[in-house]
Amino acid sequence: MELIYEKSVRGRRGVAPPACDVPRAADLPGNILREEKAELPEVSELDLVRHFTNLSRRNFSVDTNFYPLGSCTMKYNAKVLENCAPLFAPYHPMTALLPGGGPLAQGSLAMLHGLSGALAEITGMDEVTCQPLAGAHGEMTGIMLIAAYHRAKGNKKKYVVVPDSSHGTNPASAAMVGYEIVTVPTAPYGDMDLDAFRAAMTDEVAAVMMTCPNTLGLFNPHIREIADIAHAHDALMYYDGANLNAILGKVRPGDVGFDVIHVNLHKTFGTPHGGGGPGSGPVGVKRELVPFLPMPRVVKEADGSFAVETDNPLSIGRTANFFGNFGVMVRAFAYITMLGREGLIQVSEQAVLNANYVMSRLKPYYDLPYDTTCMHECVFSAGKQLRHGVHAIDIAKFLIDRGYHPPTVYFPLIVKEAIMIEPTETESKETLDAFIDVMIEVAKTAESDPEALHQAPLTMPISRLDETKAAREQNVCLG
Amino acid sequence: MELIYEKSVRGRRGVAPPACDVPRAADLPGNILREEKAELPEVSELDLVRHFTNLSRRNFSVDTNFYPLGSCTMKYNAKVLENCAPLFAPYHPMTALLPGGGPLAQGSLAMLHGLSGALAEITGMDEVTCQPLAGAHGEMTGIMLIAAYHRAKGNKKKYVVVPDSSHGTNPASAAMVGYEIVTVPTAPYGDMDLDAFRAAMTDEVAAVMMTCPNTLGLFNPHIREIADIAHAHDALMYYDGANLNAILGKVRPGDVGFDVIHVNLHKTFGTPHGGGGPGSGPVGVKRELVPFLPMPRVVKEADGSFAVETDNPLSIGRTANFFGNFGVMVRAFAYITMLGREGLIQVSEQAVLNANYVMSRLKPYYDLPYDTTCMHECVFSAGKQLRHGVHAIDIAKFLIDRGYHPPTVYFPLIVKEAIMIEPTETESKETLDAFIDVMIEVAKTAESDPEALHQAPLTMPISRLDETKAAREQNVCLG
Amino acid sequence: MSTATYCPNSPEEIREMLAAIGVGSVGELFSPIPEALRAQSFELPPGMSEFELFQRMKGLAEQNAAGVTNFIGGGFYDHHIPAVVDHLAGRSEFYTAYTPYQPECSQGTLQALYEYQTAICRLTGMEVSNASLYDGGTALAEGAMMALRVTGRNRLVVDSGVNPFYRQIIATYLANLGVEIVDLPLHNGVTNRPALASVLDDRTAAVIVQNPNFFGSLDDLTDLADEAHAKGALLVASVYPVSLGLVASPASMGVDVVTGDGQSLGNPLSFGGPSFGFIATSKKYIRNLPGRIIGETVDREGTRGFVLTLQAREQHIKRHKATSNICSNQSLCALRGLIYLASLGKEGFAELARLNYDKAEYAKGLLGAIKGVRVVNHAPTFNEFALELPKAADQVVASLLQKGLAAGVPLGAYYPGMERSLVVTVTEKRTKGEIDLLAAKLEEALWS
Amino acid sequence: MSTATYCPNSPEEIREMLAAIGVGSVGELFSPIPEALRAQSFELPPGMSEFELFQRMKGLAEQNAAGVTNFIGGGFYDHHIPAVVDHLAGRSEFYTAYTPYQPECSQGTLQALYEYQTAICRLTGMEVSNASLYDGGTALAEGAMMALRVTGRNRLVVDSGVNPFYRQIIATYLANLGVEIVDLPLHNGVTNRPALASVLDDRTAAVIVQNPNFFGSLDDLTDLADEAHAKGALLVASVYPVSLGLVASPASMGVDVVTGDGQSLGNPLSFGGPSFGFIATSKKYIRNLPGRIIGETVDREGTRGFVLTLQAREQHIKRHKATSNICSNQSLCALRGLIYLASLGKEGFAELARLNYDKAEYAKGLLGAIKGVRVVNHAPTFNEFALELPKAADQVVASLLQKGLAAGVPLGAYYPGMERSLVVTVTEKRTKGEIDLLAAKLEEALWS
Ligand SMILES: Cc1ncc(COP(=O)(O)O)c(C=O)c1O
Ligand SMILES: Cc1ncc(COP(=O)(O)O)c(C=O)c1O
Repeated sequence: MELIYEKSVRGRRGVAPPACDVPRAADLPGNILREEKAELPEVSELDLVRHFTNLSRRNFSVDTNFYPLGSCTMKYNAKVLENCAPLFAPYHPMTALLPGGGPLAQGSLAMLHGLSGALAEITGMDEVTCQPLAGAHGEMTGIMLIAAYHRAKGNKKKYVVVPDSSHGTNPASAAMVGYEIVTVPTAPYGDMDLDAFRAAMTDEVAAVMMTCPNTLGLFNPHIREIADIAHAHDALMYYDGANLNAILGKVRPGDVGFDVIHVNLHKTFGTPHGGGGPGSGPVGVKRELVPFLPMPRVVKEADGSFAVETDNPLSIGRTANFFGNFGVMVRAFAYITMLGREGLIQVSEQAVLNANYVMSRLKPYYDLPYDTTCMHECVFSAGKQLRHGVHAIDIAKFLIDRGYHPPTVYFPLIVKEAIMIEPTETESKETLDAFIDVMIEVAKTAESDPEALHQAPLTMPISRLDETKAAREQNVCLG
Repeated sequence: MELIYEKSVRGRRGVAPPACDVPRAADLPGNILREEKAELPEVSELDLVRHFTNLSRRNFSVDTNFYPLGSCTMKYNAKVLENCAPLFAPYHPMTALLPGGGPLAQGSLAMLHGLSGALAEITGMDEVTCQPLAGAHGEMTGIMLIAAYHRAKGNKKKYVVVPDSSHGTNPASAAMVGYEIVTVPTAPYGDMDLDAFRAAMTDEVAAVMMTCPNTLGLFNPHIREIADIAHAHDALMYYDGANLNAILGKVRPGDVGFDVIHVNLHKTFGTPHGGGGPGSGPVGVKRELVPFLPMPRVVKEADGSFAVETDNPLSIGRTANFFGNFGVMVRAFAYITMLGREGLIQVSEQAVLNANYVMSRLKPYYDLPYDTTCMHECVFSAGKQLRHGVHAIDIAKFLIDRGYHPPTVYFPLIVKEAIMIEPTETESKETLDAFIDVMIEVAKTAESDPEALHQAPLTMPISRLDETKAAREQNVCLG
Repeated sequence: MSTATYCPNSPEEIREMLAAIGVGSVGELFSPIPEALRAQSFELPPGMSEFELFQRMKGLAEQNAAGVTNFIGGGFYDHHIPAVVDHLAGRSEFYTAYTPYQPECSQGTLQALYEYQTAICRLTGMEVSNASLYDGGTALAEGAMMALRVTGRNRLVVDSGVNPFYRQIIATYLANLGVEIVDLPLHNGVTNRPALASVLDDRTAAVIVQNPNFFGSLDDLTDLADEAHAKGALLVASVYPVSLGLVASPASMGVDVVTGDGQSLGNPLSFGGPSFGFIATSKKYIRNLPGRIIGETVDREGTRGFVLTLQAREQHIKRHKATSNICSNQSLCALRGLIYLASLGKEGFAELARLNYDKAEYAKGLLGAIKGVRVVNHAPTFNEFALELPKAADQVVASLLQKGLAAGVPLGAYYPGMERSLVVTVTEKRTKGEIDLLAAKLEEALWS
Repeated sequence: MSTATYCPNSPEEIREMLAAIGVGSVGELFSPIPEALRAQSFELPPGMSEFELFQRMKGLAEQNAAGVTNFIGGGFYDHHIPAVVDHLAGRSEFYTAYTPYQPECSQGTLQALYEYQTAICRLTGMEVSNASLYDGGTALAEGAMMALRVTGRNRLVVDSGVNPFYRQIIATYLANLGVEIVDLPLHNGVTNRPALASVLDDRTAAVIVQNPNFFGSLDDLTDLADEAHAKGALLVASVYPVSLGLVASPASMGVDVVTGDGQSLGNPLSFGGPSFGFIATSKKYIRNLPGRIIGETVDREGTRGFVLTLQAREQHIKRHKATSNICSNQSLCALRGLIYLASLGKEGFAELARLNYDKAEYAKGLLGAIKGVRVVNHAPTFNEFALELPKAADQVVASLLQKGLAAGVPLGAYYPGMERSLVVTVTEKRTKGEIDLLAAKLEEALWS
């Protein structure tokens, strides 16, 4: 399909700006005046609409396809949530920061306070900041809070411990805060190797970052023990909430020894993924870390009204422009409000049920490196298929031809040829059965006709792309 | 694709109704109580969203494809207009009819009055009612007004005269009001045969219905003469406004002898066609017919406020529930307001330019039964191609494979193998050129490989359908 | 300037196009129009930008009173519309397409409308439905004309419980066809059996009723159907679709032609439109149905597909012999109706109807207990009921309107002699709190 | 009940699934979780229906004051968003997809983001852009860290004209990395050249500025770039994208890394987010860019297509050696930015920038002429400017706020000593009438 720039016609106009109702001002001095207009597209509104409408039709999405992308929790996002966010669209965040502005922003502040409160209860933490803009941003904010905690205590810390099953953002976030990474291997049973962990722990360890259930979809029963070991070294426990969808109402990280947590509102709390974002990564902490939370902070006054606290000597400062990805939070708050206590518990139960159903039905056809009851997702390996020269990626591409978005196949790194399936609770048995049938068909085709899988996909506007060429030529902008 | 009913699962729930906050009432008596619940779909919100989102992807539409469907004026509908209609969504029409309700509905009444006024000026009529719900409904309303006029004058009228090029709704509407139809043939030059017309005119003719430019896209220069002849018999002139897009600001039917007109807001005034509707067909009349307009009628008071007149002894009565397709009118009023005087004139000029451009570029390849400057649309014939056994319909199906919605090919009936092309003013030269290239390709393929055209379309979810089977089996509802 | 967006061609391109056509100016293209016929006036204000336009339209809408609590119906009902309805009907492939003349590239619309027809059949219990008519009133008029065609008779008996607007529409539609219309007075707020027996004869094409009627009264139409059939006439009934979640289907009562307004099925009040009219009947009358009908068939490979069918009934083929003049219908509104019904589903729709019933019953009890207030209906009601007040209803309604309560529709204007009565409507959107407030304010308006 | 929609499986199906798994209850599936670890509390209110939810959320939103006229900016700007932006970004294939890991079924997102990268490059004049970062503040911090990587140095000079929030973010991001941050005081409201010369040394990784700066002042950065480059440092600038329709591009002034916030490009104020951050630089630094990058390539048939490229920089491959930890970015907001820019187009965007400039100049003249009021800026300004009042700005702003006018952002909180000053923002949405009203009310607040 042509690029929008290739559809441009000199002089063609799009949406007209309002007419000018004031006198034209004197021009800017030449040295700061732009010489040539930016070569933006020159298209009519119709050209624009056709271009982007047809572009959209070249995507798979939750609303059009089953999308079991492991670790990403691609659940269906209720449309009413999309209607709630715009209710807050007109409000300027600065209003709340103006002298006397608080009273004019009570609705927004109440929402922020309500969401923080709900997340604190859900995660078992004492306070939650909604400022972080995504999961990784939450991780970084959380590690900064941990660093501030250690600084305040005069602790000399150097390392952050992560299991090798952890998501790439965990070590990356810790590194951005200046820590060195110690990686602990995974034991044959799928959890972090406890002995290796013990060995790794020293008084120089600032924090242990864990995902629980981990990225293999397994819940680690030794969490409390691990936390005790960490705490014995005054290392804090960080919980990566990306997999919280498995344990709502079942386990609260704050109850089992975690000190800091981030949650991905765009995963667990039903906000759309936007083709890569925006997300939102609120961070919850235990009492000892509250003083270090970033500013601004929404507080409830004695009279029940809400106010904004803008500075606090111990605060790590600020991690984003304003209050965070507010529009995403509105959806999440509405989601929690709509589902309520029972609804959220049901979410985890059904998510776990769906994942185990897929796991047990596909077990006969695919290697299951860690064969035990899983939580919200299950991780197979294409090892069996590899013997016929079929890689996980080939299976993925064939699924595309069948109208399914492939599971996660590049991750977790510790499982070779991983096929990480997360159905989520919003999918029905019929959808899962149809998907399972195709997965079985693929397994058989891998034996009978591996070449067919290497050719896939054949039904998309393009076939497999030359990624090396892309990396070599680095054509990232139309000349 | 499965039907939504085929995706149903017993007991599955969709959107939940609100909780009941009042005591449960005593049941209805058994004889009027429904015994079995209606077998509506039982699907989750996700199932529902996937079903209809994927269904929508099986349509061609203006937003995704060039759609030169002659006589239907498939122009692009500006998105801002879609945002204007919902501004009025919450208002109940009864409010304005309640005692003391008028003041609570001033916005809606002002919109109705403003639209009527604008349409009166655009068409050169004295007053306009917005009640009719589509073009054909406007025609029927208009003919009813004419009947009322004759009744009031004691005229004995029996016939309505229509040219054979007229749209099917014209005779159908006149017949619904009890008139017999007299059809006048088209002369070789494409306009109604004047002598035949003179011969058809008697004092028993109630009205002459004309489309101008007519459905061949030709403007009849003898309109005034025709009107004079009609008026001499006290027959009124009815103007079918479906082709008004050709003459905005150029000709006003009211200026050239027409007494009654309907306009299709969904054609000329940029409101979407909704897959078949809703449309809106306001009717304008000359002073003599104003007393017969349907009720309710919006009037402007001396103080500038708006009120609703609900009865008038001479009124034909009521042709629709309330004030008409209000939401459609809001879009049309916004469209007129946004384009303004110059913009509307430009609309017709560009529509006519686009049509003539297509006509002159395709003339070498297709028969042009009436070879003269056209207005907003041009009508070719596949006569040439028929010699190779290729029908207009085959050409249409091939266009589908190329991503174009076909022109109108079943109409006008007086042109055999008609190909009626109306590009509209919102299409660019690039789009027209690409379409013209394909039309030329088709013409050549018709000679080189007619069979290829008989096979088309091959790229759609289905190939050509068995229409006889449909008519024979009359399966219009899932058993 | 603002129009630049909508007429895309640049001056250069326009020159190229004129050259290709072989004329010197756009003006020349209008040469077929004699000077004498040119517009004598075209006084419209200049255009404006999208931003200015939206501000203007917003300002206009804000001239309507906001926050009025609706207890009014009269054919249009204030129901909650699930968010999915706007999102899905808002898919531009649906709303910027037109009549699916070319089935291969219109299966989206065609299948959806086939599903719609099925939904209407299942709600009403009838065998066939068309793909929508304009609105409830015109649908009933079309139903009446259908009965004239089917029976070849020209006399109609119209029950006074039918929405007065609908009766006006029928009268207007038939005014020029020499059809005799007999108005049937009510008895105890429902169809007057003895009176019907006396007017029904073998020249009568149809008996036309509404259920629930304008007062909200529900009636068992079975005996009316028998009466009509005994005289070779049809029973044509207009129904309120939401009631069909709780009330016996028209088919089960022997109705021959069922019509109604689909606004309450997922279409906003929007000051009266657009909504859609539905019409359903028995298979034997299908060739007499007005409007478009979608049928199932197969393509060349035997794959199921959907097409416009039985078009020989329609104006574009039959011209003046067509069953109706209707061309554009209200497809998008019908699609909204289908999505609405599917979103609530079998169970949810029944629950919703029950909720409307329960809330209205609660309101009826509360309001009927106010000193001097009498419930007019003798029959059970669905989500509307009529009250007789000790004062002129106009005056009471006007005063409550000032307090932001649209308490009901006064009947005086439509039923001479009922100046002290009004019809009160209660939907699932009205909370107990709002109903209690109405009761309090009504009592206040009457007695203080 | 309300959740039924979202967990579709019926009790029967759940039983079938449990049987297939071979467990007796859903509870058993949670057996890997020891009792001792179970939640000690989960006190949340019960759920509610969609209708009740929407009423609740609407009520919440209405607790914000409506109809406040915004003359405030501070990084977020009240621009008109063309209707097409919502309609197109609202296509569910865009907003319910995720990161385009599988290019064959994600070309929609991938091509759009490539077009976005191109738009950012053309606006800023730079050679390469990524596919978005979180927001303007974090983008500037990423830009600063990029400079540290590129130069291998650990000292930054930050101009005081940079948005105070952004400076806080930089400080927060770098707090644990042992990087020295030198604050550069302003001179006449723009970068202080002599002071810069004195602090700039060969340990300095970058000079960080904002243009227009927090006071709205525009600066020619060319000499700053030369200074920085002479010391082997980079010039990193945060820019207000709308200004680029009128103001010389950062590239033309020699900037090495350009960042900014994309809110003003088609994203609503929405109480502060989501928006997007952009970052652009020269090709030679591409491997040091944070975040996702889309590249053009071909498929097996040679057809053009787009993919995520240079992923070796990213966390999911490089883990702790990645250029950044960012994973989810703000794609949908970036898409809105692209659609916004394309809807205005080359000419319209330039006109819009000019319109913002003209309106702000008009306001500056009018407000600056009020007795006792002084325009603080010496340099030309874009659509913001600072005023010094004869009274404490806090007090004046608070009082105008009561009248529905958000007159500007008082500077005292961010610039000690400027307690009598405020920054006033004027966008194309502010009419002459609103500006005149502000002038009148301000004068009133000061002198009566
Ligand atoms: C386990 C895990 N942790 C962290 C993240 C990072 O979250 P985000 O993409 O919101 O930054 C992800 C997202 O893919 C994840 O799956
Ligand atoms: C020439 C002409 N007249 C009348 C009509 C009928 O208008 P509507 O479909 O709005 O009833 C049409 C619509 O196709 C038409 O093209």
